Amino acid sequence: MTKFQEKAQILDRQELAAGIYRLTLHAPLVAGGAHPGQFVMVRTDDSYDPLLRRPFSIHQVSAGGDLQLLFKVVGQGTGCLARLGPGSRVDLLGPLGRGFRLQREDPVCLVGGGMGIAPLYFLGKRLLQHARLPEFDPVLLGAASQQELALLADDFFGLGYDVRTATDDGSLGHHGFVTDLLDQVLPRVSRVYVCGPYPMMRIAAAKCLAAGVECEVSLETHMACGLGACLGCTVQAPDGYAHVCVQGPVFEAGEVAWQ
Amino acid sequence: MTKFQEKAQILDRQELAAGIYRLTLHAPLVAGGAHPGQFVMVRTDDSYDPLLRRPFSIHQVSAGGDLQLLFKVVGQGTGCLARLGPGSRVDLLGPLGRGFRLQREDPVCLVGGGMGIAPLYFLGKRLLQHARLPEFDPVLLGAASQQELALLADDFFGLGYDVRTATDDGSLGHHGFVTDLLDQVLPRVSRVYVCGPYPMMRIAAAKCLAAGVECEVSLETHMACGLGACLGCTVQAPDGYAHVCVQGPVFEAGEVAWQ
Amino acid sequence: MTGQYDDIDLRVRIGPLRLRNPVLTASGTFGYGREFADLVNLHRLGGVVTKGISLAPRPGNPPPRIVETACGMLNAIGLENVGVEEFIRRKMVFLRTAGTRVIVNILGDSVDDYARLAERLTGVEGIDALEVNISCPNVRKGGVAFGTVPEMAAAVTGAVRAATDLPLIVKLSPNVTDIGRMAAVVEEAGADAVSLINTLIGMAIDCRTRRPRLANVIGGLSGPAIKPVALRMVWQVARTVSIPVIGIGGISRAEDALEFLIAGASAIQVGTANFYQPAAAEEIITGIAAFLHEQGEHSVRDIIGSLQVEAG
Amino acid sequence: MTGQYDDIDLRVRIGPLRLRNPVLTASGTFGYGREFADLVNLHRLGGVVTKGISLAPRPGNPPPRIVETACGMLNAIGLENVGVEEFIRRKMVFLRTAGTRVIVNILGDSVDDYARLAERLTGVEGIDALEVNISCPNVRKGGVAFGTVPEMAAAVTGAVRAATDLPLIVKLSPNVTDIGRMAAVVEEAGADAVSLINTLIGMAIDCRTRRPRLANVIGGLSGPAIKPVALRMVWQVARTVSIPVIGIGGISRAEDALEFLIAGASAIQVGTANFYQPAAAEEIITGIAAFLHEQGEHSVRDIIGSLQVEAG
Ligand SMILES: Cc1cc2nc3c(=O)[nH]c(=O)nc-3n(C[C@H](O)[C@H](O)[C@H](O)COP(=O)(O)OP(=O)(O)OC[C@H]3O[C@@H](n4cnc5c(N)ncnc54)[C@H](O)[C@@H]3O)c2cc1C
Ligand SMILES: Cc1cc2nc3c(=O)[nH]c(=O)nc-3n(C[C@H](O)[C@H](O)[C@H](O)COP(=O)(O)OP(=O)(O)OC[C@H]3O[C@@H](n4cnc5c(N)ncnc54)[C@H](O)[C@@H]3O)c2cc1C
Ligand SMILES: Cc1cc2nc3c(=O)[nH]c(=O)nc-3n(C[C@H](O)[C@H](O)[C@H](O)COP(=O)(O)O)c2cc1C
Ligand SMILES: Cc1cc2nc3c(=O)[nH]c(=O)nc-3n(C[C@H](O)[C@H](O)[C@H](O)COP(=O)(O)O)c2cc1C
Ligand code: FES
Ligand code: FES
Repeated sequence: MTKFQEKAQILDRQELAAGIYRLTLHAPLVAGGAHPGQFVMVRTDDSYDPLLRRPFSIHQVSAGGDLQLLFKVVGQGTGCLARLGPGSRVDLLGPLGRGFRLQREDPVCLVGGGMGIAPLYFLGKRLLQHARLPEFDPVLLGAASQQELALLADDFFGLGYDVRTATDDGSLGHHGFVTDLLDQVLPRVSRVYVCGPYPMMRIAAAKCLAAGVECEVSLETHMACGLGACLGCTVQAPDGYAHVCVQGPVFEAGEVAWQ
Repeated sequence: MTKFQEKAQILDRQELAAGIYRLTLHAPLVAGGAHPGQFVMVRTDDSYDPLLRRPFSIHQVSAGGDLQLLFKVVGQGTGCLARLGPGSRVDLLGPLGRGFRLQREDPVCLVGGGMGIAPLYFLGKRLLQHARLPEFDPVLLGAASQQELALLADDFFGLGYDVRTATDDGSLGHHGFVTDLLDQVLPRVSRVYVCGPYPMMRIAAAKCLAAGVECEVSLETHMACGLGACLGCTVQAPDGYAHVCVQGPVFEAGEVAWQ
Repeated sequence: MTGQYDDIDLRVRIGPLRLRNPVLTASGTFGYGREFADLVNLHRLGGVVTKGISLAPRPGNPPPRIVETACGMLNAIGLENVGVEEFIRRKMVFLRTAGTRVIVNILGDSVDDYARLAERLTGVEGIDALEVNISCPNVRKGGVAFGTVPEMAAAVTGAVRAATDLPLIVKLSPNVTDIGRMAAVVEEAGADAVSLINTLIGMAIDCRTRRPRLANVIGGLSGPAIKPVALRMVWQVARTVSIPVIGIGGISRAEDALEFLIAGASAIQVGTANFYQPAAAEEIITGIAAFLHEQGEHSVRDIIGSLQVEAG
Repeated sequence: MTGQYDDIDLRVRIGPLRLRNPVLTASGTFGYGREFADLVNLHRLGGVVTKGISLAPRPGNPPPRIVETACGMLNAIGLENVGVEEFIRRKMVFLRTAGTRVIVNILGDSVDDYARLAERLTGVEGIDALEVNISCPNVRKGGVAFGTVPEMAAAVTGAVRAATDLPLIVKLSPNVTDIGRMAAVVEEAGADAVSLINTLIGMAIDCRTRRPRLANVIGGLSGPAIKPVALRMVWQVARTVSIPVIGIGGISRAEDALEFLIAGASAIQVGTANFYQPAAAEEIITGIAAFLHEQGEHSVRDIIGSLQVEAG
């Protein structure tokens, strides 16, 4: 898995909901070798404030070398990124980290919360390459409201998945946690892929463990390099520390010391 | 002369020549009290890199509260400013400093080099309010090339001034220094206003002194505050130091210890 | 007066000095107050610390005196000031009417200079406290800064203490191995409070000309770049001394100020931010009140030193 | 090899160590080299300084370990490393083939640790020099950093000197009152060169939780924010000692590197910049050559220490 540094041109910027953007970039080197669950480190310009690159999951890649990011504006770095329009360039490092293990047979379940949905779409598309029957694979998606979720849910419908939704305000699908939806599907699947807020992943991991179903989670930590050099992106593992950028971001749920 | 801090909206951005921009801002508070030769301190966003505001002369103001800046991209701060389009906002402090003394009678001469032309246009317009005959006032403008100068020269033609030009490459007007043009007009004027590169102002000041003509120059120094607080914008004066942001930027040529 | 947050009590005490709120402006970054009168409601501030004053007027260093650096700036103003007599005669006239506390920052070349300045300023109407800048070179000791040698710092503090009954704040230099020690010795010598940090010593070079960018070669680094160092030192000092601590260094917005208060500062000073954002001090006052309101606190005093550090 | 600037001689000597060019990567910011192999032509670098190595492997500090600050970052990695045996067995295999100089950064809890590390690493194929990190706490002296007490710094340097004939670089801590003095004592104790600066001690607080942002409370500040301080210290040290000086601190582009060389550094290290711009070190090498070419210089050695300071 070779890593590249690539100046990528922004081809399109779509505002999916207030403060949530989907950027399409032309980045053939990074896109070429990318695997679902991997991420990129992004730098928007030469300013030293903010100084560090920002990590984003790869949302999807196209055969033509395009790559999409799905992100929410939460601070300075995401704010800068959101201001860039088509024609601007950003500097990417990637593809980075260890992604999801692709399950070739048996039904799987994808569970995404908020921006955690980003890598799952790439996963959902790539899984289809293995002659699966997506209508037997539940995709559980959660977000704050219908407004944040509707377009993303449509994407998975479009791939043929069995999509179920949950929102905090009840404006779309189940009124409550997306993990509430897990109970009814767990008996039918052999592996669950989870990406979202930490508490959501912890609940999902616990439910999978109880049901004896394999579970993979994608963790977030603050990262300076994304390359395994700074040793800053540590999380507690059962036997010591793990470095999310190289040993993850995707871990088997049992590799994480949940807090 | 009250100073204001004002969030000004960019109404228009015009690229006059490669890297030279004219921005039109709506800034009624700053524009309202502005006097030719005064300047504003500009901040483009909340980033700390670059940290300090950048000083720019007021290029002209309109009765409706619009204000123009004319600037050249030379580094990070001017680069940021040039990237902003209509609708963006910049933060202004102004109007700052001591401007030109308006000569109500007798012919005057305006001498501008490069971006030093910026404040002279405001001066040129304001002088007309005093029932002058601009065709007897020579305006000597210099720049690197025709490309940089032509549009600016047209503006002064438009006001009715006796415009003469000089370019470094000879592509417009006199092939050489704009100060070369001063000799023939000095006998006919009683005051010369100069703004441009330091060596040009030094030559102009010396020629005026020799001819016994009053001369005002507009100095540039690095400024942190523009308000007389940091004491960073010092220049050598005959009797000690002067602070450009409050005692200037416009000085009588004799108030400067030329080096 | 904090507008919509009138229920929030922002008052703090710096030893004998009572402040309306914990937000002061730092010496050398707010002139003599008047420079900002058009832009800032001075009566809203906790107080103003004046540009450093010496016995005789000083012209300062030759230009260039300032350079911008990454998220910071270097200055080598050279302590230009109008001198104590002119200060009292001219600058105090305006400051007295500004409706805010006035803290006069003083500097000297010798212990005796400091003592004479303190004596001269004591009893002048409208002066609420003195802040002693000990980052200046001691000309009697080969130009070593008072603030880098514990004995010299103690000597200056003691001499000023003997010369005045005004509240006495000693402003520490960060260019030392052990800031806690420096704070402890000035506390011992009679300071009512310490303020920190003054600027870090830095330098910048123009590669093309191969000359220093400051005529003085070295200068003082200030601005957001130094905030992490300042905050660490404030935390360290607040744990060491029992007098109040005033935090300074890169404070630009309410969150920055709150970090210092939580670390143990009883008040803060806004410095370089006054240049790039004249509204900073006022915005910080409002922002602190808003934060307290949001957190269900009623008094700023309840968050001072509230940092929670895991045991061990 | 500098491509279009083949006429430019970039070679420098750090005491007995000869470098192809003056650009090294700094300890802790370039892993063990391999992490950057896809992105950087390692054989173009002057050399690689490894992550700090201790006798036994260390797990490092609990998370969070890093925080971004204005134009900088704080880290409290806690010196996580694989330990000297694993380093020799595993990490050196790759480094030996990387086609660049390998400088091993070492750290210990006691003078004896340092000596044993130096002994163990001496004679290992492919190691070109040692860099001694003296910013670590001396556990025998209540955790005071070796690098802040002249006698302790001298003791470590002397012990390592006695244990190895490898070129010996001592890396100084900037958290001291008198950096010139520290450099002088390690020179006297046998160092072949000094490198500086290590990180400044800093801190950051999350106001909402009122907790430190680093689990370790304090951490090391690095990045462009600290460049002015680093440059000043390099200049000061270069005027004090006669051994070569290696400049470190916020170097991100060729102009930064040139400032340090002109101030008197014989080489420089690129640290935090490797994170946000992995191409930085290579771009700096090309940029230095381009600058020399443009200025009509033939050798980088001609600009080292060429700062022109006005007399007086
Ligand atoms: C492997 C990985 C993949 C990610 N994928 C996505 C994605 O696809 N879409 C998306 O919207 N977000 C994603 N994130 C989170 C995203 O990186 C943060 O939202 C972003 O860094 C915030 O930067 P900021 O400057 O806007 O916020 P600020 O809060 O101003 O950032 C300050 C600092 O904290 C760090 N930081 C803040 N929040 C996070 C966070 N949640 N995770 C890691 N670092 C953080 C920043 O990188 C920066 O160093 C991912 C994070 C990781 C680690
Ligand atoms: C009173 C005054 C009026 C001015 N009016 C104009 C104008 O109308 N149009 C125009 O194009 N320029 C004008 N300038 C110059 C303009 O301020 C600088 O070109 C600008 O600050 C450069 O910023 P930068 O970040 O792009 O360049 P950088 O070189 O990256 O700036 C680095 C630092 O140096 C300072 N600096 C660099 N060049 C100058 C300079 N020539 N004068 C002052 N500070 C400088 C910057 O403010 C900044 O602090 C004026 C300067 C002054 C003092
Ligand atoms: C231009 C300038 C002038 C200063 N002059 C003084 C001074 O006269 N006396 C003093 O004690 N501190 C002086 N300082 C230091 C500031 O008061 C403050 O301690 C320092 O700048 C750090 O705070 P900041 O990062 O918020 O600016 C000066 C700082 C600057 C930037
Ligand atoms: C994440 C990180 C880890 C570091 N680890 C070490 C180390 O193990 N040993 C050491 O001597 N210096 C270490 N340093 C300090 C750097 O080598 C360098 O001296 C410092 O960061 C200043 O340079 P910079 O501003 O270019 O990063 C580390 C720095 C960072 C940012
Ligand atoms: S982000 Fe640097 S090691 Fe993981
Ligand atoms: S720019 Fe600050 S005093 Fe003139």
